[in-house]
Amino acid sequence: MTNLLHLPADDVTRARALAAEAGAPVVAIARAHSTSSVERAVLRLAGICGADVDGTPWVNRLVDEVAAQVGLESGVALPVWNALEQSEDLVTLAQRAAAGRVDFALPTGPAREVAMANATRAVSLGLERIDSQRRHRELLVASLATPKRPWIYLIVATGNINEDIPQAQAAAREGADVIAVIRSTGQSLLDYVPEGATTEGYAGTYATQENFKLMRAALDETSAELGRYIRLTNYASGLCMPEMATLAGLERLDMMLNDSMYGILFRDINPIRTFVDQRFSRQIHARAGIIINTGEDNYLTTADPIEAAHTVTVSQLLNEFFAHEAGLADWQIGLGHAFEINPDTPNSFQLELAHALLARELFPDAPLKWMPPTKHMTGDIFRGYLLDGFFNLAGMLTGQDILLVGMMTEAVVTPWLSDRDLALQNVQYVRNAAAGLRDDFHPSRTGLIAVRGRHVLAEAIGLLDRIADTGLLNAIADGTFGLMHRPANKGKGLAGVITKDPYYFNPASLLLEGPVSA
Amino acid sequence: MTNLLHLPADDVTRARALAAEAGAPVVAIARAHSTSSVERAVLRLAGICGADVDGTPWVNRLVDEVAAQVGLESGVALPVWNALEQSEDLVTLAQRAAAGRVDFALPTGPAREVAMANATRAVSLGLERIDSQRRHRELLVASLATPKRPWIYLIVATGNINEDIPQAQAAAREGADVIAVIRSTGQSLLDYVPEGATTEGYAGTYATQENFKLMRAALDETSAELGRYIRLTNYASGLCMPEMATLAGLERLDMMLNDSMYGILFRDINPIRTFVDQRFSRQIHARAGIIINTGEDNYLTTADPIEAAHTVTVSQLLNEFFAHEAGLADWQIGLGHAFEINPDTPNSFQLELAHALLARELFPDAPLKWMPPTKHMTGDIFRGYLLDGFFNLAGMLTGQDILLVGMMTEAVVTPWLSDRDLALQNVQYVRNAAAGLRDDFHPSRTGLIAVRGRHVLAEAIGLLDRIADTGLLNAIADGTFGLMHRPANKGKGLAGVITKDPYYFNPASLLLEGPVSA
Amino acid sequence: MNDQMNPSVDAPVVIRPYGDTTGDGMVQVSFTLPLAHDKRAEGAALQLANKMGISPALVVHAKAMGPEFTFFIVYGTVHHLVEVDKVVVFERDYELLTPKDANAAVREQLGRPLVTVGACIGSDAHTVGIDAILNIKGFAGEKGLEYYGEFEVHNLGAQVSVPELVNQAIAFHADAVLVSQVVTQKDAHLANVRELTAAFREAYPHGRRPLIVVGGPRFDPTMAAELGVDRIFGKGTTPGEVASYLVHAMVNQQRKASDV
Amino acid sequence: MNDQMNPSVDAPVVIRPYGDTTGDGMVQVSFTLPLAHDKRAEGAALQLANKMGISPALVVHAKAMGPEFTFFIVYGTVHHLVEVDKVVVFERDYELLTPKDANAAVREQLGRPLVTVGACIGSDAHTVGIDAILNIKGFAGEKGLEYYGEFEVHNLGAQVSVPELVNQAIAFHADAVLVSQVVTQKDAHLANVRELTAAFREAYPHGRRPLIVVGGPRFDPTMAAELGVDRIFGKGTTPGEVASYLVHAMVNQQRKASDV
Ligand code: B12
Ligand code: B12
Ligand SMILES: Cc1ncc(COP(=O)(O)O)c(C=O)c1O
Ligand SMILES: Cc1ncc(COP(=O)(O)O)c(C=O)c1O
Repeated sequence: MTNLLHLPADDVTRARALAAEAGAPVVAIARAHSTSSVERAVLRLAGICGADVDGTPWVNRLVDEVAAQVGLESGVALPVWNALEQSEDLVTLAQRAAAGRVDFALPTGPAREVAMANATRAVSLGLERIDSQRRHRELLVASLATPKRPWIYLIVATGNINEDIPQAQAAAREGADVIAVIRSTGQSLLDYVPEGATTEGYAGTYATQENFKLMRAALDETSAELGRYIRLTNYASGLCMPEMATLAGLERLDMMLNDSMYGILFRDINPIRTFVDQRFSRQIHARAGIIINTGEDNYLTTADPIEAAHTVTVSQLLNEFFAHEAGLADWQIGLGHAFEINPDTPNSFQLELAHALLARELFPDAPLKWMPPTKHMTGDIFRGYLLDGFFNLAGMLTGQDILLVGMMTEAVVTPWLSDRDLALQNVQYVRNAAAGLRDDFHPSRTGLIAVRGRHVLAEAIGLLDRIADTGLLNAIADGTFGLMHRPANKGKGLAGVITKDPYYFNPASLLLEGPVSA
Repeated sequence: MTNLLHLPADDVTRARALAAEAGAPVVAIARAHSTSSVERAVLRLAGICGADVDGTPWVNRLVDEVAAQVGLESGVALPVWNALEQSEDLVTLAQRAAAGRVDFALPTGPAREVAMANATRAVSLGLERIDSQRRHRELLVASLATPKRPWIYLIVATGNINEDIPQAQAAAREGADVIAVIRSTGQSLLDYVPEGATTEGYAGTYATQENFKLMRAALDETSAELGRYIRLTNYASGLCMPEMATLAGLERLDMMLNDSMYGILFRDINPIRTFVDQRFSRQIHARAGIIINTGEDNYLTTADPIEAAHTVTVSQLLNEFFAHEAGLADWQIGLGHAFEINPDTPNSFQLELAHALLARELFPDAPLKWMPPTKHMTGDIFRGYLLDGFFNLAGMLTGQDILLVGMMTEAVVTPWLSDRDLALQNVQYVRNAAAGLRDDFHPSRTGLIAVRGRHVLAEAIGLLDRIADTGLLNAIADGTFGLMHRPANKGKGLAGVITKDPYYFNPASLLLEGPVSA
Repeated sequence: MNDQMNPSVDAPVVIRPYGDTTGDGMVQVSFTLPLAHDKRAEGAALQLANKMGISPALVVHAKAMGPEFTFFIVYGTVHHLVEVDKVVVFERDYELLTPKDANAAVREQLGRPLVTVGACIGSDAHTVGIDAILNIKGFAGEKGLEYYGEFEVHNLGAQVSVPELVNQAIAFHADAVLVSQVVTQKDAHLANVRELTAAFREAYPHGRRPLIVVGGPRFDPTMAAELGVDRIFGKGTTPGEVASYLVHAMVNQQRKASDV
Repeated sequence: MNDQMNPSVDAPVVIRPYGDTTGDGMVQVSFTLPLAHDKRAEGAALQLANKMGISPALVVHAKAMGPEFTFFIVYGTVHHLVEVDKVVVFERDYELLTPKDANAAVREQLGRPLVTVGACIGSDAHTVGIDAILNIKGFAGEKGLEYYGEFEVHNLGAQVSVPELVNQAIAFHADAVLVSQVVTQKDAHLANVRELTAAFREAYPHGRRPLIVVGGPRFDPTMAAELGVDRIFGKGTTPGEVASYLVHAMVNQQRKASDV
């Protein structure tokens, strides 16, 4: 491990300790609660799927009915497996329930034991499928060439899965290592996961199990063609985070956007709901061998990237703490950060280098995700192309792992085919031309870059200190992150938060909390 | 002075000594010869101007007539001032001579003394005007803001001086520190300097005294408006190098392209002619306080920039030697080099840095001129814009002094107004964003950059050794530079080479060889 | 009242694009064609350029993007003339006021605060634009409407549904509703604005609805009537412009019932 | 003989530019207008875009360049259809030969070396292109004509005047004269080629002049007849193509006096 910024080792230790101190109470809260989406995820692991004629998934109909009849404080599994008739499947039960033909009850005694056993068996099947997908990925990765770092991360966003697929394949052929299918605007606030292959979306394509499956199959084909495993990523964040994570595991997605606070800050989702959901979803990701991507870049689109640089660091440290707690290994924690300083700022490139290096040196084993300029991109596509080149260079000079490729048309349109092609050529030029330049880059201890790096760490420690003192939930309520005020008793999805009762039973959680293969 | 490449001090000394050894015999040859253009320059210093109805300058008519009647071996001054009638001016004499109404003779005895005295007085007036232009420049420079390095060097090339002027002024307003008026193709092979303001040129505007004057006046206006002295540059190289230098001095140009070998290699001008002309023209430039720009960049448009890197270094060392010999101070020697490595070459950017640093460290006090990519520019203007950005960055990282601004349309058109504007924004972004990055750039002693830098210097020494051995003229004949074979007894303008006889008299040379104010 | 943007009388009326010489008509174009890269595709690119009025046109760059697409960069001379006198400019038809004058006008003539309700509607979560107009922090050195003492500002934030916005407008007795739309793919912004105006038409008695002002970087200000809103603000709008417009529309100009 | 570049029969015949969806017709355009940057100038930019067939058009970037010029970047949907079946492609009408086959053809059918004289004429000093074709080093991995044993190559280099070129062609008994023109500002290349053909017409008896082949990156190969030359080669030409053409023209095809 290098120490190009000459970070004091004590500071690094102290920053991590403070993050743990700030995060621990939130973990306790997360353990004490469940959510409607966690419960739906349990049923999805057990294989429920499909939707009614209005497009409402059967899993929603079923959980809503259980909630209405007996509440969810003990979890959905007991009443559901208690109600299941001989060899009936979950969809049939949901249909009966939706028609008002099921009376749910919380079983006790031997009936409870039977329901628990059956539920556990059913959920295990889902986890086994996730395990086998993980093994399948490991096999593919082992048999195909390993792309060098940074991985090239490209987005597709046509709204139509049938247009997305050829565009994704084209991007892979031209060098993309990771394909992200951007999600239709607003999906994060849907309290259900849409069903089926979809061809209509706004500035993105709906995340559905079927779309996941279709895209993964297409990229498997392309991976074979190219002899290089192309990773697929999508978004877990939102009201359905646990279910998204589950579907991603089942359909062998490789990375998922999953931040501990994104939903709170940027989608006004209730904080408790978010912390519960993120914990469960991360346990699934840990199991599935999925790399998570956190969303610190988002702060910098509303807050000032210089003034708020330390809030990125604080969030990274918290994300790391929560990720470890949920069972994720370092190699799965794709912490985010971004190149968003106003390019007219004197020394802006050096400041970007300082921030990027700070992340690199604090988290040497995390696959850092480096996000391109967006806020200061304008309609001047030439300037944008240049800025993206410097972003790429900063990524190389500071050893970033996942490079989200910037588009010259950022301020104009969702990327065109040609934008992506040009963007890839930009990355390839920089990667090739400055391949080893990192070795000649040694910020002097007292120079702008190193001084700035140490300063941001010190500010982060100051802030963490305050958070550990006042409590993370209060800090979030106070507008500490991204300038958003989000009190713990407000926000979307609050109604779906469940305080577990002593009889709470969740076979998935029990299986997931067990020892995880890393 | 830094030594980022860890160049062995002995190597540097040895390289310079070898350049002197190789150059000395050529200086001896240059001293022993004159040329028709040197003789014309003498008359121009004495104030001759204008042209006949066919556009042939009176100075050419006069010198040709003298040559036809008495030869030029003793110089043009003696027969001319001998033939001048009482208070007759040179133009009238030329007109009479052209009409066949003057008999020239080489004066002897007292007549010779009188002619010499008159000639010297007349030529002194020209040198005084050059001196006063120099003082005027110094005053302006002192009273206006000094642009920071690198100076931004932009070209205009419409072919029409009336379009050039507003474009040059616009460029200055947007940040240019130096304006170069590109010369019409082929002018270097004209054995006369066209007259008057011109509005027709191909891919450039004719260099004429009147165009010089008009542009300098326009830029003086703009300098005052901007509070920043805008430098003007043009081309000396070609068959009229001594005259161009003279006109530049008279009209207060600030920089001139003036390479010791460019005409030989790239315009197939006779080597002796070139060496004689460049020496005289450099003496004028030394006197005029003009910065010369050498043309090493040209080698790399035909030869391979990696294989031939050391030929650039060799040429720089020779140019430096000849420049010093002609009286130029270090601050006047704008040695050239260029960013021309194929961008698809692995580590191309690092190799560029190595080459650029080598020039910087070998010539710490020379105002290095850093030329942008041209050969590998394509119709892909986006890629071109990016490449120019990396060129700009290399310029900043290695402390270049004069930055010729690259144009994204290099492979397409002579620059548009908007190309220049975009190009300037590119420079400004890089200059501002990476302002101090140079301080954090420390190639490691054993890394690619430093090793490459030392290697090129060693190769240059090897080549200089060979040249010192076989003689520079033979090396040029052998295709050592830019892959061109140029024997000393061939090439354009050979007819204008004059072997001085013992009676040779050139008042300008006598005045110029004296002590020069630096 | 017209502002100072009218062309000076002596400006030439017919102009052409300028590359490096007056009248040369030079333009640069890029596009992708769904064709494999070969000579035919280059010919197709030239054909398109010609149809666009570019001739001679030069394909200076052609790059295959996979087997089915080719990207082109074309340079050339366009033959169309730009008739400057026929340019339709959406002129600002109100005076720019300082915050002080705007406040004074509201105080004196309205006699109560001017109530504004702002939001991003539909699935749009891009709040930076509306915040720039409303929040005290403002934009481009101008303070936002919150800074104006006589303006009452309710910023509802992102992803507000149209029915909710209508309810809040009624609850706050809004004089003006300010809506931002940034996502424009598949013309989402236009669809959302149409939904908005329909809902307000239904919810309010004829002629009594608040002013409806929409904004966002991809709007065309000349489309206000077509979309049924009172005013559209495009990219680079400053808070002062919006405040001045509101004063103009609410205070100086009696709104005619027939307008709404 | 047509080469393999004809469109496959099942390819769609009418296509549109492709941004991110089939048929969206999206293009990018940039240009400068000689107008100060204000709303009227933006309107003028839109007017031009509309005249080019782009609608809706969006000015996404406008930048003042001094007080008299504004640079624009415009995005939008172009409504023209590209009719792929109407594309005129200049088809190669001869076979590509290996150096071996080209030599064999010359040897067997001409019975003596094929003499070529090459130059950059006028003030043009860009020799890299003609060198790429003639010098042994070649271009794009192919050796130049000097490598062909049965070709006699005289490369006169740069800035050769037309009269001098004619003299040398006569002196060397040239079968083919190869001329490069790279500088094209103010159509210098076209003027120079016209001067060239006129001089050869004068200097040679009717029907006896050598083949005249010109090349350079900005030539349009379909203009050969118009310029009075036998063949034009554009950017990216390889030596093999030129050699094959010369063999075709000199050896396989009996040149008809009426052609020249
Ligand atoms: C910041 C940003 C985000 C942030 C938003 C943070 C926030 N709280 O607002 C985050 C990261 C969350 C985000 C997310 C997404 N974004 Co976004 N984002 C941007 C970005 C980088 C800058 C926008 C911005 O803040 N501009 C600065 C403000 C000040 O300018 P403005 O909005 O134009 O506002 C001015 C005027 O228009 C006017 N105005 C605006 N509104 C109003 C209203 C009124 C009443 C008035 C009077 C005036 C007015 O006044 C303002 C001041 O002058 C742009 C790209 C770019 N560089 O433009 C993309 C961009 C807008 N985003 C885009 C997309 C697609 C998304 C996503 C939908 C992607 C996805 N599928 O996940 C998501 C989802 C968001 C959602 N549900 O809406 C696209 C939109 C494409 C299109 N034209 O349809 C863009 C253009 C990027 C791209 N090329 O793909 N984004
Ligand atoms: C290298 C170069 C130079 C070198 C030339 C060295 C040399 N010995 O050739 C130097 C530095 C000397 C130079 C100088 C100038 N240059 Co210059 N130069 C270039 C540059 C960078 C590359 C050209 C090149 O070598 N291409 C590579 C060769 C292999 O490609 P090619 O020429 O297209 O040739 C291929 C085909 O076209 C074809 N072909 C070409 N000729 C022929 C002939 C035949 C018979 C056949 C069959 C085929 C054929 O086959 C070749 C292989 O595929 C271009 C910019 C660019 N990136 O394109 C500017 C460029 C060509 N130069 C330009 C200009 C204006 C000049 C100057 C006139 C500037 C000035 N006023 O001082 C000077 C003067 C030169 C002169 N008197 O002609 C302009 C031309 C603008 C225009 N379209 O009119 C360009 C485009 C740069 C610019 N944007 O301003 N230049
Ligand atoms: C962590 C994370 N999740 C989700 C999203 C997008 O989610 P939404 O669908 O809410 O726009 C983002 C935005 O980039 C993100 O950073
Ligand atoms: C030193 C020098 N002189 C002159 C020129 C241009 O001269 P010409 O007019 O011969 O093209 C160049 C070309 O860049 C040059 O480098």
